Amino acid sequence: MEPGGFLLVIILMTSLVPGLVIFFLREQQFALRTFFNLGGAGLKLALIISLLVGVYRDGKTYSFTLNLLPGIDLVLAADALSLLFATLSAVLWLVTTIYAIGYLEHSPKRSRFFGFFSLCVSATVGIAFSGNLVTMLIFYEILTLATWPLVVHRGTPDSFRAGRIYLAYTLIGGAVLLAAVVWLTVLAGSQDFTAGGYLRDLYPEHEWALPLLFVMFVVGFGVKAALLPLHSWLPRAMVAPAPVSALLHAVAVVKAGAFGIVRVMNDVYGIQLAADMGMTLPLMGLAILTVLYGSVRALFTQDLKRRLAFSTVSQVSYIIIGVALAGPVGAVGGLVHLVHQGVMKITLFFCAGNFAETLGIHRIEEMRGVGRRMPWTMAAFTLGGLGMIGAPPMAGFITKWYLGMGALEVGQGWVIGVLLVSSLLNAAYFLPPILAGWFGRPQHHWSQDRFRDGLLETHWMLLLPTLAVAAMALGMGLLASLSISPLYWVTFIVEFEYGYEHIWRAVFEEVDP
Amino acid sequence: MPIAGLTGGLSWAALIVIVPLVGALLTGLWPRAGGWVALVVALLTLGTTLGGALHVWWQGPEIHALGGWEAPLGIALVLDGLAAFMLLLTSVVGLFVTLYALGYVGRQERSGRFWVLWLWLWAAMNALYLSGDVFNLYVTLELVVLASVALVALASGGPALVASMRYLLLSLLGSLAYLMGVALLYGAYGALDLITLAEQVTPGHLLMMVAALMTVGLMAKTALFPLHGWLAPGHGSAPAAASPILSALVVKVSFYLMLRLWLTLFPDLATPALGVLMGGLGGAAVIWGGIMAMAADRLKPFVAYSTVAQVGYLALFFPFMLAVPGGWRAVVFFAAAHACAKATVFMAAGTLQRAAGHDRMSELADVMRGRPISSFAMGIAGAGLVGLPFTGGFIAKWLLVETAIAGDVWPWAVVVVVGGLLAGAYVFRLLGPAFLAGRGSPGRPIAGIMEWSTLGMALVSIALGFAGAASLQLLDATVTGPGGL
Amino acid sequence: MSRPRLSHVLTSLLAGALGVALVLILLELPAHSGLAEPVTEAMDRSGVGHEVTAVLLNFRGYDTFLELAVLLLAVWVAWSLGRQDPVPARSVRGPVLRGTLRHLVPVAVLTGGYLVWVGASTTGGAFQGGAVLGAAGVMLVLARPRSLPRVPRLGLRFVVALGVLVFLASGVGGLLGGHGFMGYHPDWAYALIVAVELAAAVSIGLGLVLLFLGGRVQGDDDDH
Amino acid sequence: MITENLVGEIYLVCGALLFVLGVHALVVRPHLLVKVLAVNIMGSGVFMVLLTAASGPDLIDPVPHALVITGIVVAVCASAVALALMLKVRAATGQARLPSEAPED
Amino acid sequence: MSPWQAGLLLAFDLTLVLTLLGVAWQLLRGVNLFRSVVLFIAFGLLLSLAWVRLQAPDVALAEAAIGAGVTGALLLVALGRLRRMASGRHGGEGS
Repeated sequence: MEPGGFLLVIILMTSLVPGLVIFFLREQQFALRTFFNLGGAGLKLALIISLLVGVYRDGKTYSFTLNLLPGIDLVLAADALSLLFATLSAVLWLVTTIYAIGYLEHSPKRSRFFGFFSLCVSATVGIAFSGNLVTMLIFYEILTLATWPLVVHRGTPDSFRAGRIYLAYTLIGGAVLLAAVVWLTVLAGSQDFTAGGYLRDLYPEHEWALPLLFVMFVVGFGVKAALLPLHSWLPRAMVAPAPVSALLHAVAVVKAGAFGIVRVMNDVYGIQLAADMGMTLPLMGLAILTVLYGSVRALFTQDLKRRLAFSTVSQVSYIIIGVALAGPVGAVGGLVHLVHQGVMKITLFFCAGNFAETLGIHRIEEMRGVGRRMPWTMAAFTLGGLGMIGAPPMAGFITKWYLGMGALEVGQGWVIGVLLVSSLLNAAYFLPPILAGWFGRPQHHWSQDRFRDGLLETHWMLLLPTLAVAAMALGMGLLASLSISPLYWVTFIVEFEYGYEHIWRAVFEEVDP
Repeated sequence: MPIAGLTGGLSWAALIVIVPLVGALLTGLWPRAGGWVALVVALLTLGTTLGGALHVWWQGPEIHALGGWEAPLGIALVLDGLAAFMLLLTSVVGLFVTLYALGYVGRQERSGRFWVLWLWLWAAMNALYLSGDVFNLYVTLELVVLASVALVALASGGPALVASMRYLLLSLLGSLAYLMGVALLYGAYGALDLITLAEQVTPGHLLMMVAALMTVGLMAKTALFPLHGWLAPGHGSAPAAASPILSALVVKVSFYLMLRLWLTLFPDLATPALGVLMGGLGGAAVIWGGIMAMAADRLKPFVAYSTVAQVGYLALFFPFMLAVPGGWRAVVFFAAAHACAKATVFMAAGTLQRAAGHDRMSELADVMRGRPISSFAMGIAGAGLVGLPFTGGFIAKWLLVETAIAGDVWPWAVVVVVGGLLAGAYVFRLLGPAFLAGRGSPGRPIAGIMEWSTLGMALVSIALGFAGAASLQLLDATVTGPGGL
Repeated sequence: MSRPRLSHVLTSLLAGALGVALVLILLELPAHSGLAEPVTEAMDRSGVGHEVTAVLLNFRGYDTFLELAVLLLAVWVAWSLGRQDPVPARSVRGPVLRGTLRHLVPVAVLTGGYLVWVGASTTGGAFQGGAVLGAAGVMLVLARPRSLPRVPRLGLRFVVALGVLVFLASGVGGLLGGHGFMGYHPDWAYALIVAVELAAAVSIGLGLVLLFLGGRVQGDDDDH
Repeated sequence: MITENLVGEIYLVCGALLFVLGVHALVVRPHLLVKVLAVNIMGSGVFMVLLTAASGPDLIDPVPHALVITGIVVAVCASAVALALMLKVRAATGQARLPSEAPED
Repeated sequence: MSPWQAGLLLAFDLTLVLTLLGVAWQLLRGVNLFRSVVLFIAFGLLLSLAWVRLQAPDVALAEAAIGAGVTGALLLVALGRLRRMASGRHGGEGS
């Protein structure tokens, strides 16, 4: 174990320890709780930045190993992909924490909420830093455990129904995943994630077991990624408070599933082997179905948060499409969407939360004229919505561009058609609320109207995070060519994965003439 | 396997028997000081057990010929990996239960009885784990039965008494079936020492009969399906400080004995058909217990049915024994993980019951919200029962599934995974109400130590999640028959 | 029991099958002398002349020790089960019976003591002696239920545990003296065994009486 | 010699049958007192097998004798506890039977 | 040992064994509890006779004193208490 490995443990602890402490705080200890929340979030971000510096500038490697069972280790490691996901989590956690403090002001059970909230982030960061499948499985299950209390946080029968469904899906998914991981460990031993996979040599010997395992992995991770037949927990989970929805959709649960599929494709099987087994095309087909299905359902949903949820179902599968294209350019598109979708979707959810908290707006038709009362939030919503549609220069455009190029590169041009259709659908369900918000005739009175007295249109702890993530969503699109952009980073990952020296230049020139 | 003999001088094995025994005698003489004696004894027992386990770890098994009379004439205490592991488990759970009971029975009238019975039970369990003689095992088994029956019967009221009567009769039937096996063994081989017998036994009708008598007898005591009927009413209606002992530890005693016998005397009798039969019974227990737990409406019977289900996994050692060398270790580790989790759940359930004044599950939500420490501990333990990570339950589940797949008996992996899901369903039912909206009320006053000891027990089950490798290594130092499983 | 139940018929069939199998297997048992030879060889180091006593108190003393523990535990279990009705409801009347008892009890005590004493060299021993003592005690109880001398609770608990205590002390002494737990120094073996046997007989006798009484003795409680 | 073996076999068979009789009665008979008797009969059967099985042709093996004496004391203790418990059950439930085996009348 | 002596002993053994089994069977029928208990005491005494035949006088002594004597007394007193409970509260228990 490198001496730097403890840095990874400490990064995990920065959310775990505050989480555990917060559980035991009394409701009234607002200042202390906020201190732990923000302190943990800030510290985690700072440590991850120092980690980034260490990895990229000084070329250090970080890994931490703890023996659990003979031959089976808990491995934490920082590679480019894990840093991408970890950074995303850390940034969005900080923002969401601020938002949640504002959102939950005066509501009961805040200690419990923030405790599980922190556990949830620890689990997500754990997934990001997992160095092998066993570790990933462990944090994946912890994530299930930590998010359930958040889903049922309101404690209403409705939220309980949602929680039961969520638990049923994720526990079954977790069980399938456990079986798959154990089986693979029996076949191949517990190996660390390796760029290009480590199963190639085993394939001739286990011709049917490895594809079956692949299916099990897709099912296990697909539950959380809300792949088609396994998606229905997600719209129901919308009963949770807005910050929870935001984090679940943008980072924690959904992305953990997608991230898991990416890991299995890239670092366990390897794209080449997955393609040879004939697994990539069916997976892509499933992802495309999910994209279209989610969009259509979103179109016919009038509840704002549910519409966003179906949008998530659809958007997350872009990531899967990108990876399943099995070509470097497509992979860039898929991976970069991991980040882009996260930032854009969290923007939208924050906006929805602001509308609901400030004016009591829950349905699309209630949004008429909201732009005059809350212009800043509406602007953020517009940016997020346009990004989802894929309009330039938003981040979503980058994704779709790369996905299209990637499809062409591997000779699957028809995928572009799918992207077009899906973009049209996106437009069809995002443009109406945007137009209504700006140009609709405002209602005479909102069902509630809070936070009017101040300078701002709503509580500053709700508004500032929203604007920050909206700005990020815009920036990621505008500044995609800078060397700190997610695109640059993802390209670096894909280069490494595919072993290309110069893909960066080739790809870059294609998109940016 | 090299055996480090240590006949003269001090012996860890002897100390591990003597310490709780002295405690039991002292509490018998001065019952009013029972709590403090028990606490001191618990700490000392943990200390000696740790010493013994470290001895096994570093120097291998210790065999202590009692009175200096070597087997086959004398009786030997055998402290090997398996025994040390079970002893350690007993001491750790025992310590936390003792702390809990200090709060629970503390100032109650006639608390002395509890302490006397509990320390006798503890001494009996230690003696049983260390015994290397088939007849001596019978005597220790009877000690365990009498003490645990009395612990169940401490709760007055028809159901508890009927349950303890049923338990006693079934146990006596089991003990005598076991003793008949001993008689047959002695008649055929003229020895009672386990290791001596292990070298002499030859497969045949007689050995099969012995195995059948002993196994069925011990199955009844372990409450393996379909001989599980006594468990739920017994463990469910016992006093709160006794339930964790019974469910976590006493059930494991007869399981241990069964395992020990199959590892030393009957390894050659294990056939795939037997594995399927016993594993099938175990699987049926997992499903049946899970369903009954889903249907239970009172907290403690609910937890007891969960024990019925989890005991089903113990039966998997039959198929595993055949499939993988050392596969039984997975089951032993599971037993430990279950013991820690189940002790926690029962302790928390006792606290809630006392705080609320009843244990109707549908009306406990207020108290659960009002007692976050107990609820939190129960949550951790619930995760352990389901087999979620960072608890011993996860490692146990991993080991079970791994053994099933590696040994190419994958249907048992399905049983384990499905059982985990069932556990998820009923644990959700247990913990869910705590998250319902509503006020929390702590209910009647509760001694703080009850809640904190419960939390401590829960933390042990997390610690166990990191002790997998060490546990397996300790279990490797187990004296088995020449068949060498 | 007019309608035999299906489960009962099944039980009968199963029990019958078990019986047949047991008999068949038992008849195949080889003839051998078990542990007779090792016992004979070790007799001169056992400290006593009677084989059964040597096995009970020395070679397998640990068994006997735990067995005394079983008896003590059983007394505690009976106590923990709470109070039972006094035995008998009415005291035995009539001068003849009382007179008989008055003479019988000392005889029984003597017999018991004798049995323990000769146990070292021939048939007899702590259990038989203790049982006779117990029988005497039971008769006393039957005759004079209301006029039992009030024994201090601690004393009672002490005497019933005496056998285990003495045995344990001797056993720990063996451990410290390097003869193994439950072992004796060969020179002291005889004395220690007799001491253990006497203590055990007293405890057995009292224990049996207490079991006979069942539950707590009228009018007292261990904690108050 | 033949008779010597035969004597052993007679007692062995008797032990086995006593054991089986006890098992049968323990399961079938509803009254708890009879169940306690059944346990004792079972025990006697086991003791008989134990004593007979090892009585060799010439030497008398004292070990089974010691075991049986121990067993007898253990049995009386178990019986005493069972009887005390039976009385408690009787007091609490009004009958000295296990509920599921309550007689029809 | 002459053949007829051996034969006589064999006959004795057979009779003893058959009596034991018969008594056990009778007492386990549990028709009349008091009769069962008395038969059990008789069984214990017969058993100690069997122990003597099996050359185990120590066991015979223990059996007579403890197995038959003490257990018998325990059974009798338990039966008496049962009957008293029955007459005290209910009607027809303890048949």
